[in-house]
Amino acid sequence: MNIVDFSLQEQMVLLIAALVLFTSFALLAQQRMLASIHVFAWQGALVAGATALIAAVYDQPHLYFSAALTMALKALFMPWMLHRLVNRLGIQHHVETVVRPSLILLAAAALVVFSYYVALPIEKLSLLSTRNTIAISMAVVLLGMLMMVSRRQAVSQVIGFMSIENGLFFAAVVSTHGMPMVVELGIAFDVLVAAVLFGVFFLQIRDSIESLDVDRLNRLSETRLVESVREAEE
Amino acid sequence: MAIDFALAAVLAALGSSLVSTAAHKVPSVLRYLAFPLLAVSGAAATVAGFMVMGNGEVLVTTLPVGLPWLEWQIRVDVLSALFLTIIGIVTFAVAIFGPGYVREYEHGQHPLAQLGIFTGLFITGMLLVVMANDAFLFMIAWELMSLSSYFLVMFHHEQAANRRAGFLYLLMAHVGGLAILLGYGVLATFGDGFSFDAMRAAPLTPLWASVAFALTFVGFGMKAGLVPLHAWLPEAHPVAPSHISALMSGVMLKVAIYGFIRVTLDLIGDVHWGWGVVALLIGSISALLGVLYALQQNDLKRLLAYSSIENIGIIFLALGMALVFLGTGLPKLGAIALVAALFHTFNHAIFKSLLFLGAGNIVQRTHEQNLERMGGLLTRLPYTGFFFLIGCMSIAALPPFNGFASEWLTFQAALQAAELKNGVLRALIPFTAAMLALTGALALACFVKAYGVAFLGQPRSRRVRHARKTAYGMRFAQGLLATICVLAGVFPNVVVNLLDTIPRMLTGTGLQSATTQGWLWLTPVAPGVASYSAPLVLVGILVTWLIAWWFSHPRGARSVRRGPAWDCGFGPLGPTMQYTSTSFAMPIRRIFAPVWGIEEKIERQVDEYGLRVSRLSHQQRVYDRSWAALYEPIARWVQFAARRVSRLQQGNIRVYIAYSFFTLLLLLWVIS
Amino acid sequence: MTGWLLALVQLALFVLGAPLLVIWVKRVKCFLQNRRAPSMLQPYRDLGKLFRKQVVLAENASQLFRMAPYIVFAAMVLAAFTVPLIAIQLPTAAIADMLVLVGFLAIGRFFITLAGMDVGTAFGGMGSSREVSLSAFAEPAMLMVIFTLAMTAQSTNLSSVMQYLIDVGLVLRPSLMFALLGMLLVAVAETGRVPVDNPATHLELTMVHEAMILEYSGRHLAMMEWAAQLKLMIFGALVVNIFFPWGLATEFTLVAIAIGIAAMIIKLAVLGVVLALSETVLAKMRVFRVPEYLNLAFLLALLGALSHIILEVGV
Amino acid sequence: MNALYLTLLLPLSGAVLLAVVRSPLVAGWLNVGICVATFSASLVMALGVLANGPFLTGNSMFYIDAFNVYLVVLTTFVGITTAVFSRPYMTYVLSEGWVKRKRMRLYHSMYQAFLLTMLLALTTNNLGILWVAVEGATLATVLLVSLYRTPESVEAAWKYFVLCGVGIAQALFGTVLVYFAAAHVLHLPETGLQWTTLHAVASQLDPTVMSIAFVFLLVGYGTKIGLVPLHNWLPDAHSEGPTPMSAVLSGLLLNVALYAVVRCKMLVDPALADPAWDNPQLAGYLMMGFGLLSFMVAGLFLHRQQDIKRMFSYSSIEHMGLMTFAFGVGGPLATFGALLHMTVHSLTKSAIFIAVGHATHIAGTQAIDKIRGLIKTQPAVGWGLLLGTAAIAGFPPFGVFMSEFLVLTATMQSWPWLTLVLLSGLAIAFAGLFRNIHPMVYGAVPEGQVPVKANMIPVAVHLLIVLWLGLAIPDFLANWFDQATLLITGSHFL
Repeated sequence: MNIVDFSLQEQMVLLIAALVLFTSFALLAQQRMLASIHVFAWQGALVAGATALIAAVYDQPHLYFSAALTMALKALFMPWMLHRLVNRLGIQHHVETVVRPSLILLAAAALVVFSYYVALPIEKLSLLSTRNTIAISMAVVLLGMLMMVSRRQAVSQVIGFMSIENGLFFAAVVSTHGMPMVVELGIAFDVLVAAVLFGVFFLQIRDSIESLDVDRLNRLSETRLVESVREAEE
Repeated sequence: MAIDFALAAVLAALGSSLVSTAAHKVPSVLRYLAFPLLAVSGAAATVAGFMVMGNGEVLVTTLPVGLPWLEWQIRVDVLSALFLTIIGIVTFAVAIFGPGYVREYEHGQHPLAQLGIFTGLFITGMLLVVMANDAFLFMIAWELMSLSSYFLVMFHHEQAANRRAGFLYLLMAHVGGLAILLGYGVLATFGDGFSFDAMRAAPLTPLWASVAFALTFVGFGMKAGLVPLHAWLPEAHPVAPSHISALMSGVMLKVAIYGFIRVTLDLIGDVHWGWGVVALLIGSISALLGVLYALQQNDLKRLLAYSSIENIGIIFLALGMALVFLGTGLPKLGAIALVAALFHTFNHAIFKSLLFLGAGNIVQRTHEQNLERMGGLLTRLPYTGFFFLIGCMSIAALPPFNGFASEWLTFQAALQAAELKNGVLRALIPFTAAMLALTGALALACFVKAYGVAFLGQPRSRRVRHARKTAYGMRFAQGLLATICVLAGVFPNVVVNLLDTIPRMLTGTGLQSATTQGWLWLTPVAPGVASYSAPLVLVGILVTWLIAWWFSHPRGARSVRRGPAWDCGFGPLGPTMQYTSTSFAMPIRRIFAPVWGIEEKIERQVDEYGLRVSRLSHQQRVYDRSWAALYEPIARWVQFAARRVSRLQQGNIRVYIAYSFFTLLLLLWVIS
Repeated sequence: MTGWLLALVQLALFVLGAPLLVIWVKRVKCFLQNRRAPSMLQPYRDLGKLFRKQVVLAENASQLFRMAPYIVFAAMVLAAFTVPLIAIQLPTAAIADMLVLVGFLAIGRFFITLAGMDVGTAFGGMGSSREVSLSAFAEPAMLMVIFTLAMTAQSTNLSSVMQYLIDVGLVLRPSLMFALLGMLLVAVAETGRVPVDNPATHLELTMVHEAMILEYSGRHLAMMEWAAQLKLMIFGALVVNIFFPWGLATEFTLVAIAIGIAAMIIKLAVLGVVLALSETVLAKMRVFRVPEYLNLAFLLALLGALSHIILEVGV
Repeated sequence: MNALYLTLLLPLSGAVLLAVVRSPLVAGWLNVGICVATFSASLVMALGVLANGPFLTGNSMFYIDAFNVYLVVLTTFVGITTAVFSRPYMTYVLSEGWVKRKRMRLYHSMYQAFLLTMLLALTTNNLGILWVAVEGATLATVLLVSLYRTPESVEAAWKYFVLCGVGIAQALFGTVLVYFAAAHVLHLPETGLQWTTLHAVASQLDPTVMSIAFVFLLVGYGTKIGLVPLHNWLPDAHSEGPTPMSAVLSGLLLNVALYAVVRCKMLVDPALADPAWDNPQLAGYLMMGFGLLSFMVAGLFLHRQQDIKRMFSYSSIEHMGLMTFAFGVGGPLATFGALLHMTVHSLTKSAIFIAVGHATHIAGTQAIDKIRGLIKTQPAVGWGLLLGTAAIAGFPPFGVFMSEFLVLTATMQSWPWLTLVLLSGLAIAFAGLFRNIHPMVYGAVPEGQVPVKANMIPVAVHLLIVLWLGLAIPDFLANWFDQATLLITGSHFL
């Protein structure tokens, strides 16, 4: 069916989906630390909004709760925590140089097409108006991974990781009206702990290699190990 | 009844390994408890074997362990019985020999407990292999045998060379075991089930039958030490304590033979003559190369180990003939060849153990393993010298000893090749027989060298000069085996009668006319065709000897005067003037030069005029070509692959994430 | 009974006649080389002298050294037992076939080589080393010859083979021709004659057989020498009686046996002349040329076997 | 039922309790005690299952059947032995000053938390909770990997954390998709993640969604299993963390991840069986592919190791690969073998890691070429290591041989030519293991290497059990395996 046949709220859901996708692109393109944290916060907010909207449209009361949860976690707590960390680590003005940004954006676009192509057979059986959102959320997940691959900054990697989680939440919400409550709670708990642990690790990494450049975390490598031993032998 | 004896043997062996656990507290427990138990086990196994071979029955039972749907199945038929007997006799001899041998280990840091435990397990494994009636128990027993013998090889693990040998041995044993496992897998797949009875019933397509044969041939051949899979054998056998070497060379290789016969002739059943050709060729090559390498060894135990390869080759040659005959529908001739093979298996077990025990005796008395440092031992260890001589004569196939009898049978089988339809086979078999003849002659050269250099001449080192007399147990063990050599050689009919039951069971036909002429005459094919009377030969030799001695010996006056050796007027003699082991083998080394990899280094210092050679040193290393040919390439390939693979993990987390990213994409693309 | 008696007579002929063959060859050679020859009884005199003399043993000679001569001699006598000289189908023939004959020769070789190494002189070791190396080639060749015969006559039993050849009469078999040539070469090598070895010299570079028995004296030496002569006789008898079996007595009548003896003497005499001729015209070859020579023998024997398989029996 | 709750509550309370206990010694003993209690609870529960079959409880929140009951017992058991080992070992670590007392609290508390997550993952009936638990396992252990705070350990922990996080996120996406598929079949979505419910309706689930879901689930949990090429975190985490951690990681975590995958496969297979779908074997093929790849690659990695713990972690990858392959092959024989292999592998491997811990303690290093002559220095440790390696290398009469035997035969029946690959892989892996183990246990002792106070009882117990399983599988275990086989493949084996 066509978008014009949808009710206004449904159209809004689709619109939000598009915005979420856009924020992922923005995250990919964004090279300034603080800015990307803010974008991430917006993404979280959008996911929360979508949840609330779904709750309203298909009146699923428990979704309100998870919307609140998402809002609190993804849009407020985590950005705030990252913010604090970034300040503490003194990298708030850090600008990351991504190699061939245009190429990456091109790849990102290709990924969107790909995930649409993958999800195409699914939508046949989708009862909901929000069927293509599966493709969108899959794309968000993949874009998050792409971001993790392309960024050397530990913090931006974490942001990528979190945006993957956003994608998951979004998928769960818009395609299936949310998971059972207990699962939601469990996931939220995990995410929370993860966020804290990330904070811990930033400090640990910082202590061990005086930087957050993950490319310098390469002590443990098969090739390295062998070479070192060969040196020892010589 | 017999099966009780067989199980009792297993239990006794297990018990011996159990009591040995106390040996690290009380070393003497090995001598007073463990070895006697082994003797009991050996005796029981021998009794069981003879009982079953005597009345040709088939005994079956199951033990309440194993897989839930497949308990351990035990089956003792005449084939198992023969090998039970072999294991039993040698184990008995070793158990008698052992106490005297390990006594010296009791002082010092040697882990005696380890020795005792794994000796017991080793024998348990071998006994169970020949008694197993399902692939699962077979494999367990088989690997138990390999693993425990590996630990025994590692008994002297201080030297790096021994460690290398042990590693190689374990690796080869494991690979061989896997090949056998796969072979059984084929049979089990077709015969739904791991029990041998199911496998016997398995309807195999010729292709899969050949696959199974190939796998088992490789697996058992690897254990038996067929060229080119033999490289581990001369490394591993010599480094174990000598009585263990005797068990490994004398018995363990035979267990491999057993497995081969069991699978090809019993489980697969209908054989194809092509397999016979393979076995024939590989066997003759192994025999020839084995003896050639043996001839070049200066380490007595290495020499014996290589000669084991030779004899295994001979056995497989005979087995190959048997397969050819059976595969071309000549069961009578197949029976002759099979009996010859089994007879030689038995003989080799006996005299090779005898020789290894003798070598062990020397090693223990002189702490020398190198022929170049021995000499003149006959006057110092007369008993060992005498028994070792008998062993040498048997292995060199001299009438009327047992080695000759079996090789004679092999030749007789080969000479019946004329009955084959296929002209190529008719030409091939006499040719392999000629290879066998060459092997025999070289074996004689080899053991003349071994005996002459070790026992005759003058001692080449101080330790050897002061060799002391041996413990009675060790003497007795050697004497026992030597007696068996003579008896089996002089009364081959008895042995052949016992062995005859095996082809009867496997193929339904036996030797009709082997012993029709009575106990005195051995006529495998027909009296007119060929006959051999070992007893008369022995009597003849003795009588002529006596007559000659009686006539020539002067009465009364002192007929013998001792004096310095004449030596064409050179002299006085020094031990360094003798022919060494290396120089003795030189002509043959020169003739067959391409067979070995030879590194020779000659340094000469001449005086200032360059006329007189003041100092001359000659170093030479003879190494096995199979290394460069087969083993190193494989090792290199694995190293190369490992190096390539290790690039996969070069430490950058982003690359890792990329891996999982692209894996995901790939899979998604694949499924949609 | 007569059979056993005849066997003993034949054995006696073998043992006592062996020196004659040697001296006969020697005399022919002398005649060919215009030298004065020793009398026909010379070898007997030598043996008798040796038997009377006292034995001088090296200090470190072991028991094996003293036993060896008797064992070697006994082995040769047994070998002689199994080779038909004047008659076939003797009861003794069944004791051992051609393979066992080879075995007897091997016993002799085994002990003579060990004896050579016993005292521990360089010469002895050298002789033994060479002996075993050369025989390692001679033996397979001989066995190939035997295979050829055995496959022709369907038996490895000497007298059966000869019986068969007599029965079928003269058939021109390429296999037998090759076998004969191979056998001749092997016989020369095994009996230590020129060009393989030279019984007449004690040059350390060349000698094989003599080097091994250097340390022997008295009756031991006599035994060794006699055994060597016996060996020559055995090979002679093998060659002539296998390839020219005519005249052998097949039934035990006086006439037949008389014919058998006469035929044997003539055949051996001819062989002796051939041997003497060859030794006169040929020169002793270097030790390491001998393997090539023996390879030739092996090749001939192999050709014999193959030509039998290919040419003489249809597939 | 109560036994089940006890099994879960004990480690939970333990985690809380140990977080506050200050003295490491007390904590160590408490740790052991709680583990013993948990084990006995799980034993009671197992007996219950044995008596009256699988049960569903906690308004169908927990489900115990033949497949997970023995894994639960196994988990608690390995928990005990490792705790027994960790008590003296961690005091040694403490005395070396590698960790501070404060972190010991973290260690013990997290140890219990880890066990909790394992047990939760095994016993839950809800795919979502399963995911939560597996993720929780990562969170519980990640701080332990970096316990020593060396640069390497921090790096290892970071990789562990991020890679597993990403992986597990994909698994969540897969779970969402499963839920999505379920939502169209059964219309009360609250139960839409309950395994039992899903399994009942599995054949109606939409194949397309399920296939995509399975890809995400496989890649996700496969990261935890350590399937090549998703395995990269595993050697680092094993080699840099404290040895008891390596033992439980190798012995338990990998098993649980594999368990998760198999549970999902049990849902996917019926779904794909629907005639409209062209490739019903898809899940099996994917698992076979991953398994074989991991098996071969890990075997090659073994040849280039310098760190003993790293080496054995690769051996774990190899064996997990073999199990994945076996489950992928499917069929009663292969599945039975795989189930058996899960048991014997986790027992043997944890035993090996315990022995390795003592060995590294003796030699004072993890570098393979520094460890020498163990058998002479301390025969117990040397033999433990040697026999353990022999067992893991698949030598009879140890149980690993039996399971490999079954798997090989199964492969022989369905994929004859793959057996050659498997065999060459086994040989390569074998050579790789022993070429390194050999010089470590044998040979002369380097000076200054002295015996230490080592408690080898856990190793002995493990190896004895493995030996026992190799000689004779007890009937009740065989029956559990058989029922599990029935669940997974739909046909009995025995």
